[in-house]
Amino acid sequence: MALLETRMLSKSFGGLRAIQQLEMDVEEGSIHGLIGPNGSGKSTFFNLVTGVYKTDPGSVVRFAGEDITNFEAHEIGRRGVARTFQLLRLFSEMTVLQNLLVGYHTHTKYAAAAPIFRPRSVVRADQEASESMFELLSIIGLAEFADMPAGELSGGQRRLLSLGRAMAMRPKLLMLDEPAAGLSPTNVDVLMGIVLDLKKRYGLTLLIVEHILKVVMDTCDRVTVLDHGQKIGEGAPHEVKDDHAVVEAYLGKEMSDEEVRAAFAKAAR
Amino acid sequence: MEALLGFLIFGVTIGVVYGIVALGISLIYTGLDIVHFAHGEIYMFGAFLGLVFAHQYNVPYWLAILCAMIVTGLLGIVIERVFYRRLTRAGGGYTVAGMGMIICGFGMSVVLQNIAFLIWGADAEPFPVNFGMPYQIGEIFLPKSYVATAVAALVLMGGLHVFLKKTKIGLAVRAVAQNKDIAFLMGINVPLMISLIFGVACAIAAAAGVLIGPMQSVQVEMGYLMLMKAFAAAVVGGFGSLPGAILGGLLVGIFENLGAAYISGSHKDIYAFLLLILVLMFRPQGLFGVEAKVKA
Amino acid sequence: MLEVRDLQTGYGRIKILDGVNVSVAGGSIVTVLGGNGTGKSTLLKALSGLIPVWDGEILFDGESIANLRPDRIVNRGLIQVTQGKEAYPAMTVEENLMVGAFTRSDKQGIRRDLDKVYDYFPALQERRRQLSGTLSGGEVQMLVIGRGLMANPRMLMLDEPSAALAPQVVLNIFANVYRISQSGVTILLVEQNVRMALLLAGYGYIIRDGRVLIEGPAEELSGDESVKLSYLGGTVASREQMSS
Amino acid sequence: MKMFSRGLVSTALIAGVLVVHTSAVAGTIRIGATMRMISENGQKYGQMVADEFDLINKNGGINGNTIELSLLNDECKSDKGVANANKFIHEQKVHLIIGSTCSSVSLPIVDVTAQARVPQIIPHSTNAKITQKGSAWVFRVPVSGRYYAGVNAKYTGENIGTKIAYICAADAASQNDCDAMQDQMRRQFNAEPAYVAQVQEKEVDFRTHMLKIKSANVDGIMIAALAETMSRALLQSYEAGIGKSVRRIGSSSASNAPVPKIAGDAVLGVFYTAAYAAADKRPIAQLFNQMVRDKYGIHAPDHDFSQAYDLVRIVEIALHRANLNLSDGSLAADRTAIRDAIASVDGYRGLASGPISFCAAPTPQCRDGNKTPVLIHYTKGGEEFETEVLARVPMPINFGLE
Repeated sequence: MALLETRMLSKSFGGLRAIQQLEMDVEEGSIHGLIGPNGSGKSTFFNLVTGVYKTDPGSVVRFAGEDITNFEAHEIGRRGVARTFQLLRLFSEMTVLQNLLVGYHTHTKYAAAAPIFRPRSVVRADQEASESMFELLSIIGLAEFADMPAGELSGGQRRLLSLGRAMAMRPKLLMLDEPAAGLSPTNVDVLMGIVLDLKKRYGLTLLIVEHILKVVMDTCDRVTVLDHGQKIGEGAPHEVKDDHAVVEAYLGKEMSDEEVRAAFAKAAR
Repeated sequence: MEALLGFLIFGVTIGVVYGIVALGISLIYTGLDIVHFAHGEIYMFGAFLGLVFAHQYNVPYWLAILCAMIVTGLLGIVIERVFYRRLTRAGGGYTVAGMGMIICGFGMSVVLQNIAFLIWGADAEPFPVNFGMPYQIGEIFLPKSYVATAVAALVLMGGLHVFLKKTKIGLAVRAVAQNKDIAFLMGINVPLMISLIFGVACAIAAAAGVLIGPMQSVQVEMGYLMLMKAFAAAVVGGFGSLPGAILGGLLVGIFENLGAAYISGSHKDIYAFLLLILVLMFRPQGLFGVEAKVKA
Repeated sequence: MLEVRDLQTGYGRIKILDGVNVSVAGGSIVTVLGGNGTGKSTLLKALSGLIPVWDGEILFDGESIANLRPDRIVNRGLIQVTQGKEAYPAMTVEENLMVGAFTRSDKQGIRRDLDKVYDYFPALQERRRQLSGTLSGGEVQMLVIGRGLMANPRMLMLDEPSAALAPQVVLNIFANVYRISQSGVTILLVEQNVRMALLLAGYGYIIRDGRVLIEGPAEELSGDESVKLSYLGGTVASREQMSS
Repeated sequence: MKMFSRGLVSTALIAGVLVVHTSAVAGTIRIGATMRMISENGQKYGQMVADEFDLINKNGGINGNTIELSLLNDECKSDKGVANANKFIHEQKVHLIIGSTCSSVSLPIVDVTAQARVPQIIPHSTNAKITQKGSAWVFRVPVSGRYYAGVNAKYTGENIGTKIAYICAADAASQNDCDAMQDQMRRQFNAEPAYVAQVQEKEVDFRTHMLKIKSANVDGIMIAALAETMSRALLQSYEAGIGKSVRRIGSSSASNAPVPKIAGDAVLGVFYTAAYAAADKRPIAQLFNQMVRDKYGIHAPDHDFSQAYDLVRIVEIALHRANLNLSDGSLAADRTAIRDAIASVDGYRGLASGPISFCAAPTPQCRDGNKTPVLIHYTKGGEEFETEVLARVPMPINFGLE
């Protein structure tokens, strides 16, 4: 069953059609990759699904069978869609734990005034929160930094924290926006290991936008390729890799070093 | 029907003036990344300077506009160099420094108003210009001063357009307005261009002041209302868009005159803001504005 | 031609570059490689005068250009080509190119260089009247390189020209960079696309955490296992490498 | 020349009413004045009030006592005016308060002075309510608005017509003038307004209204607004093509000098009621005009000046009459004595067009001293404007009080 479905999803900015009639299904429990050149509409897709942008008329976004088209972002979040950002947007003055709790409290339901009066139910809820957050911290390997301000973490740790914060919302669907950008291959492996661990433990569905193809090819069950806001290919990673249209628009022909050098020399003539 | 035409004429004549002040505000916004709250006072200074040239030195009206533009433009450059530059260096936008910029603009507005008060006093000064008898088309009277205002405003807009689109300096100004770092990397003297932008914006505000003088007389407090209308115009047209500023000015002028004519004339000034709200509801970026967050 | 000695700089109080040494000989292509956030772009900003140099020396043609105002550095013929997304989207293609020629007054020379840019990148000529905001990513990258050429540079510094472009386009752009260098312009290329950069350049530096980690002739670097292991990134031209 | 003319005026005015009173111990009579002194005119007439009190001191003071005047600017803002009054009463312990110029400021001060039991004499505020509050401590030198509207409406209805358009600015004085005029037109001629435009206090663009008024074919336009706003409206009425045959009626501020100065020729034929006309042919008026022109550079003093001048003279008379102790313990008694002395001024003849009389009862009949508006119209615009008196109209004491 598809957890996330889009039908006729479109979005234009002025004259620029960022997404055109995109039909896409993300199967529950799968890892779905979304790739394509810059400007192909990947970030717009994220923003449409999470309610940051409003869709053009006629578009439908369904989550777990419910039509959530143009819902407010927080309502979509409450239904179980979380995302990370390319630019991490952490609260750098807050501690690591507080960063997670921000994500967690957007998920809890008690009234805004309640923390002031602190009835027993709230105290209990808070304890539960801390406990489950520590569990999360230990999975992402940041337990020992719980009380450190997020701003003092290293680049890789911050990326893990941003992942943890999204997880704190207890999502059903986790959307990762270029999780591996700027990480060394070793760190990418660590990160993806944690992601897979989280998926298994919490029964997540994952949607990953990534430029580093290795990540996509190694981890994804299914890949959608966008170009100019349109789907130009979809299928299992190895199918996409050999798809003619995808190669033309995105991956490029294989060339040896000599062929590349020859192309340079030819240009100079 | 004649009445409608009359209202439209009034709307256009005041609208072009809103438009040229809005043009300056937009220009400063794009060039310096600040919303200049003292622009109403610059406009007021321009009006007084025009009056001084026209009546104290007996300079012909057209020349008085030009003189007021030059002096006010220079005044603007001094203000920018001495005050604003120090703040823009600290960064603008939604930062603390950006807040500082806004406060500084308000402060400048108070300072300029007090200086004007000391020089010229609080009384309104008449700015009589003898344009001769109004044109009469059927039952409609069209005072020559209105035509003159519209023509002058068109000349200014045209001049600015040619300057920005057809000259090398204009190209550099646009480059600075769009991205200062890159303009620097292209060898453009960015600080000089910023001064120029500010000076030009002040000069056209001065022209607006001198143009409106004969219609409304000249007074120390005249800047406030104009600033509000010009802001409305700039936002309606799309903040930062130059053609938008002109169109926004015209729309505000026409809309408020028609509103006063056919809805209720009692609180004319709210129509500008009504229009503003309407436009923002349906087109948050303004009519000519570019949507801020275009990232595909 | 360009000598960078013990360069230290950063933003605010945060130090990004901590003693970088780079040397570029006239007529050569030199590449500076590194992942995101290693200080590559900071190096270019310091060279162009956009951020102050805290310590160290930058010599261009033997004269110090450290902390000169950016437009003065441009006047000496050292031009930075920014990333593709930094064209002027609200200007036409040709206006963008003319901004590049701002410092020049030789009308004929400007005309000649304009033709030269159109010869390098015919796509730009077709779109000369279009707003550059409507161009594709590759075309915008061509535009900013063309804009740099319009300043009649003696040395061009390119900031990740391959970023986020399809391999086919990257090949086209790199080929043109090669062609530009053959016409006598010295090139400093900052890249994440290690393979393509090392194929193009004669000499390379790899920086990490604000320092030069490894340097050497490009051939040597591309054979270096540690380079292969640690510093991949950006789009990839060869799928062999992708899956390696 | 200056001193001569001024001295002459003073003598002319005081002669005949001077009552010599044997003074007690020489002391200081403290007077606080709060007025609108923001415009050039306002500053100058504030200066005139100060100068006149100075002159009284130089000529020997009041029964050997010196007047100490504290002059504050309230900018026509009620909060500042009230603050000034409180400062006078509680800090400076004044015996008498003069002020304010604006009705909106005078009104709240009436409550302050009534409560503190300090006499208040008003140089220029026309709002009828000021004396209707029933305070025993307030006196009004100027003509009350209730008379003005009656005279204006009578003249308009009988000589011009009853189809009148109104432009009413949002400041309190103009609103008041506008309402009163409409009311009087209804009462006297059963005439409803042909068009009413409410505009902002500092409106600059009246052209839409003028165009609508033009198509309404009215007999006259009443423009009730402060001087600068009124001038702009007058100018724009001609720009919109409303001919001279449609008469323009001014509100009380039409007498202010900026009107003819800004409006220029557009002021021709504008008529209004005031307490004083510079065109007054009486010798007193001529001398006063001369004095103000020489000393303060005012081409023709409006009734702001004349009323302030009359006020000083009335205060002078009253202080001479009052039996003042002027010791620390006698403050309340002295204040009451001054109040009673002012109330006893009867038949004062000064610059005002008719006699000014007060009496003891705390009623408008007793406390609106001047009951004679003068109807004036402009015969020349510009800085060197000229006016002509159309009529002097003594009004019945109860007019406008039903």
